Amino acid sequence: MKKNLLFLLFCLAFMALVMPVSAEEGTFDICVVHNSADHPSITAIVQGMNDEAAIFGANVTYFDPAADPQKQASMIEDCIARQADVIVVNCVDPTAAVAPIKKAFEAGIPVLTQNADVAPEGKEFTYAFVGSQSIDQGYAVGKMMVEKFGDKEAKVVIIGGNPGQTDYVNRVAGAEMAWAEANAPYEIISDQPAGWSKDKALTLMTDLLTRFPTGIDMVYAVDDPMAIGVIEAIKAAGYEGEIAVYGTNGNVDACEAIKNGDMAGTALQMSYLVGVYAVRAAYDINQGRLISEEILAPTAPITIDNIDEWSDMCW
Amino acid sequence: MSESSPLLWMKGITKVFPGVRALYQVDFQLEEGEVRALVGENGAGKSTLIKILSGVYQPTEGEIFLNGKKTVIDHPSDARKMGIAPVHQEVNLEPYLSVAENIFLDRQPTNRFGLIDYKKMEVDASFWLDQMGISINPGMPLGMVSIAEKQMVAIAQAVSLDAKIIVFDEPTSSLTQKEAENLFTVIRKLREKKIGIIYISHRLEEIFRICTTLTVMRDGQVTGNEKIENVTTEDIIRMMVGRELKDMFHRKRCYVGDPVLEIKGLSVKGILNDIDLVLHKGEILGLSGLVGSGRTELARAIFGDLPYQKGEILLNGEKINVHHPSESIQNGIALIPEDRKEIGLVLKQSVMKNISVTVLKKFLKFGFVDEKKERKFASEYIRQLAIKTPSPDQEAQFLSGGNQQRIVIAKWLATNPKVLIIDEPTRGIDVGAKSEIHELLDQLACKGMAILMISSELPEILTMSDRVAVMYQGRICEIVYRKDFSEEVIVSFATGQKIRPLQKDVVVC
Amino acid sequence: MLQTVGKFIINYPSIIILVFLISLGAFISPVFFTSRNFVNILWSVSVLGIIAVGQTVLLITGNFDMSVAYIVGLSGITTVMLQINGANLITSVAGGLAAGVIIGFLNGLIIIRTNANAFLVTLGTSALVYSINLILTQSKTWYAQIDAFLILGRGKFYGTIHYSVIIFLTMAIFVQIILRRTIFGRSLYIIGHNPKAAKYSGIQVNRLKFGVYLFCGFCAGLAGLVMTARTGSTVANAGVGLEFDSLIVSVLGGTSLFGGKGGTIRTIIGILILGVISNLLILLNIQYEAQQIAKGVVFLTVVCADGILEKKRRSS
Amino acid sequence: MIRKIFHFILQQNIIILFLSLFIVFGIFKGDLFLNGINLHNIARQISFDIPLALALTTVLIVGGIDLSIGSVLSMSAALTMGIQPTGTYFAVLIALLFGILIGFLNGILITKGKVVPFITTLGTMTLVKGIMLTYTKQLSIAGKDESFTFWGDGSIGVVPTPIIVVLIVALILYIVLKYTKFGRNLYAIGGNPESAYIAGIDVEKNKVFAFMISGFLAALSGVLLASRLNSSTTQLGLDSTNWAIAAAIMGGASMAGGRGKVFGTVIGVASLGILINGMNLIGVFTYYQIGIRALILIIVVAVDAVTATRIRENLQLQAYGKRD
Repeated sequence: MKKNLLFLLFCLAFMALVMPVSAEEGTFDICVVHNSADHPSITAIVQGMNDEAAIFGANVTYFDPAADPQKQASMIEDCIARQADVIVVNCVDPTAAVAPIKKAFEAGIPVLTQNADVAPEGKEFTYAFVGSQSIDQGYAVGKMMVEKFGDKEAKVVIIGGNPGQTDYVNRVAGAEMAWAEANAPYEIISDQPAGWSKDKALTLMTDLLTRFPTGIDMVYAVDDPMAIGVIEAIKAAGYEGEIAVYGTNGNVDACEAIKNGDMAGTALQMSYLVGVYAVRAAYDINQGRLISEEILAPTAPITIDNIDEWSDMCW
Repeated sequence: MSESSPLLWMKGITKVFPGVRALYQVDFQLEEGEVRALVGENGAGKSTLIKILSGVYQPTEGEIFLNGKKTVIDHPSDARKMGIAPVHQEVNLEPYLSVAENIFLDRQPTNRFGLIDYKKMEVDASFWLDQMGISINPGMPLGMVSIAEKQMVAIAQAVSLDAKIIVFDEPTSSLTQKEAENLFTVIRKLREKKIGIIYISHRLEEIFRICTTLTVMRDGQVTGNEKIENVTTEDIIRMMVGRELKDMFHRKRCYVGDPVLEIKGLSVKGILNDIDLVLHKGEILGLSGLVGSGRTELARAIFGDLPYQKGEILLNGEKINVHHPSESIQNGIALIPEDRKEIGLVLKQSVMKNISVTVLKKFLKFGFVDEKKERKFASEYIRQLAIKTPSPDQEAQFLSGGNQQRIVIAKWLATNPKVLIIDEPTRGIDVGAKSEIHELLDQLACKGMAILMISSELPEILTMSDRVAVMYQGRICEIVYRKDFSEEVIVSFATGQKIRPLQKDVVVC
Repeated sequence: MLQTVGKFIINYPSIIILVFLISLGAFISPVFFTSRNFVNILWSVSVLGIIAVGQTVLLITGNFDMSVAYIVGLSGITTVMLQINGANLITSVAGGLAAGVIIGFLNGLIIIRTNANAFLVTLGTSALVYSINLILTQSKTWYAQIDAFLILGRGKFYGTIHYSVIIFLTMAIFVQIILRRTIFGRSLYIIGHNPKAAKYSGIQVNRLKFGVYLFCGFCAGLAGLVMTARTGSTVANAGVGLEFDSLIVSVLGGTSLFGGKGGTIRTIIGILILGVISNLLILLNIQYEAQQIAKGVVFLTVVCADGILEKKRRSS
Repeated sequence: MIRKIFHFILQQNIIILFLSLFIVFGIFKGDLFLNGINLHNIARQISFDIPLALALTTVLIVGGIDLSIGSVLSMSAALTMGIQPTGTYFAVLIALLFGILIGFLNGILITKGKVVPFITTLGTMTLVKGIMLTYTKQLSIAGKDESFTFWGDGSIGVVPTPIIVVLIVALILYIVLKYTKFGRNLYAIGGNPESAYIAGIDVEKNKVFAFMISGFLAALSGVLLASRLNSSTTQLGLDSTNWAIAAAIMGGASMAGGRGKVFGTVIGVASLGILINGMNLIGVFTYYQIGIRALILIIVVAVDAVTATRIRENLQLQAYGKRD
């Protein structure tokens, strides 16, 4: 009996301890529902949003559904319940996000999509998309490849993220688009996912080098950490300099690798800017201004030739 | 037809397991209203026969007739439907279900929607429990009742089946005298209802009290079918073991020396109350009392398995502090627990590893266990205690109860203890092995070991002990000396009918 | 002779599967049966292997640890952050290992003190460690600063085998000897079979159990260092998925989830099965989806075979 | 009677947690927490986790565990959306049958293949995930029938439809487990398989049924989720298994088998749901949320274990005191 009462007290005390984390008063509330908070690009976005929010005096609250579309839907509903002024959604799944976004629309709360857009049928319920199009990033990488290899025949290996994820699918599609425009006869000889993990990319590439002891001309790892993993595998297997490795993001170590010639190129995604633009757009909406339907942060192709111009933008 | 045919006739039953022939051409008959004792040493095939009857095993050869009709029993549920109700030796019940549900498992009364009617079930359960002479709340989870009550619940389950044949497998092994008496009354009532009863027990005195006929088995065969009036204990034992045995082991009286273990004012909250006890060199001190009187807990406290709040333990006059069995082992105290299979042994490990576990330090060579030495050591004990095993590497679970008990004894003798506490030394062990273990205990005492023997079997207590300490509700209420030994005295103290003021223990003789 | 072979098959079905997979690989793919490929296979599983050594020992005592995955992240993060703050090689490595041991300590403490279910407690600490990882890294990638540290993951012993592989194999063999030949090891098996009997035989059950949790935390910490050194950097969820993988390889090797049975040499076999399958499926260019199905099927086959053979083993 | 209820509440740590969560969030964020929209949201959110936790409760009762429910969930969602063009409710039927089929497979492997449930379902988890990825070609599938969203996304009055569906299912499961022989047999099997066998219960058959129920419930969760999102994705059911286990155990089930309560589990899921919702309302940063949830899990598990030991010891004492 006593024990249980103690437990009750303990629970209450524990809860009360957690409380002080509540948000401060500000001019308007932005409710952000991430895709999955444990990726570096999200960190960069958050930084951009926080910096910009300080200027506008906005309260930003972040939710992390850990790549679960159902949780994302719930969290959007939580945002509605919080009566946020603007909801920013980084869609885990473009189709699954339609229904909850529609609800926010119906509740009269404006929604911005960020980084990953909602499916076309959900577009009418959103004010704007803020981000860099992953298809553009893939396109930029594809262009870099074409610049380097021209219309020679070349064999390409794709190192993907999680099977089925939008960024992964779109980036590859973008690259293929660029090849098709240039009539470049490149062939994808392997397309396997490595779960956004550097270590898994390393293992996967090691096995692929065993399978194709010769003949790999290019590797497109759909984000930079995996590209770095691929480079480690190439170095370990002694193929240094023989294979052109491309990534996407513009992480610091990728830029470093481009500078010293280990990596062929990356598409710089200016996540920080995405964060900044999102807060500005939210402010504009809150002020009742009209905004553009697509607010894109620029994607910059980085190679050894222009790395010096961009290196301070790497994140 | 039914006039002449027996209630049950198991005809020419043979059962072969891979590598072993457990039963060979067994004929077994049971009439209505008969209480047939089924006796035999462990491994004689009694359990296999019962398992065939209750549908757990299928016979390799042979037929079963119920009321003269040939029957195949494929599954325990078949047996139940045919009115065969076994009460198993190891109480097999559901800890989280209520007492009532345990009694009516899989045949709960239902209402007109086909849903279980809990109220009716509990009323029905109370009825059967009353018949057994015990009063427990039928809605209580079974895990909350005592072992003896569990046994009674298991019996109530069988009786309530409205069965034609009830099999009791060692029903009294965890019952107190009083509870056993209740059971016997029930059995007599069942007899009057023309129910056939098979009664398996190692306690021959019970058999003479309640059975009408007797079947003896040895090595998978029937060696005798007798009316109970026509046999004596000696006859039964002869049929069981196939050789003459001294009827009961009689202990030689040995020299009893100085106190080895002294316990002063030992108390465990709610369980033990101010225990004083002295154990001497070369003495076997019997510890008697009902189940739950605190006997086992006293042993556990001495062995360091149960923390005590007050009191002290002195070994050879020096105070020792035991907080963990490892410390008592170092001090030369050994405990052979009641529950061989759960606590005494590691069933899935080899005989050798079971014997050597307490003394592995002896075989260390550069920090590693020298298996050669270990094997030699274990083989020596296997020989000394005559443990019947094909090799030291045989897993302990495949040995018979008596041999398992010898392994546990070997394991503790290996530590060279000064004090040996042994809890129910011969529970579930057959007559032959029993007297061998008694002889062993006697020899150990004569070599100067101090032995504290806990037992529920009064004959064992009376034949083996030099003195008997009787416990009642967590206290030692009396020390009985050999000259005063009698069942009546001990029972009257153990049941609390006679309580003397606590007196300090005095040195014997 | 035939009988010995039969007995061997019954006792070690996993070896048969491994031999089968290797012959299949040699038959199908020309590049499979090369020393370089085998070195690569070993290298890729060494991190998992080091974790599995700790996990196997825990399984032998009838416990397990679901927090190993995030400990891998935590130890890497601790080491890298120490390096960033100017610690030298030894201090930073010690810090990483200590982080693993501390979580092991926490697991052991809670489980022994409260007698709570190990699966749930370690599931809880797992999420707790993940949250710590996230707070420490702020979801960013952190890079190792000391080049000598990277040798742990990438360096090769005289250009032949990676150090990480040597660490894994040495640990597995060394732990196997301890398990089989020391009082400590023998006691662990007894605890796994029957903790009550172990206590009554004078074994300090809680102390040993605690020790094994510390060891498992240590192994996971070491694995985290190797993984960080292999990739040169670390993130919050670096080891995710390894908790189930380490259970899978232990079980594939023939270690029982119920305690009392198994060994770390067997775990090497289990690890190799997993490594060979992954390698083979990539060499054969099997689609990722089909890889999942194939892994599931092989795993179920092995465990079913083991379950059915267990009966045979008992009767013989 | 009132004393009895009070005593019962104090016995249940999970209810205490539930109540204290309610009180604290009510006090600190009453305006946001206790308003109709939010309670409606919580009800909807938890309704997809309840079937999963009930699935685990059922298999925990027979002494098993089912790790494959997450994969089954995503596959059944994929089937619901993928076959929808052929017929909306035909697709639902196929999806539910698929869940039952995987449950059957689990049951057969466990009873005939003699593999422990943890390992078997670990294997089928991988297997079903592979099947799901192959079937969906790793893509999301959008729903074609707008009316179908009623089941997961609609409301009846102010109450979300899925919670009504799920509570009806829970009620049926409660009646099955409490008032039918089949249900009691499941408890008997988990508590002591041998005694169940001797009592004439077909242990293997009942175990297979329990796993089929588990598969069905997981599939149901998948169907409702597909209806809610009007699409299926490969990301569904990622780490739901772990928290479903936690909720079931918090609700009174035991890893050792033989115990488990339907409404205990429902309250377990609700507590976790309220916790997450409340932390989101307060604006606890996601990194800390994970840690807080972990701490609560550890504390609940530990306190539960300690009280269980206490209760056992007390019972022993009672048994002594009672003797005459």
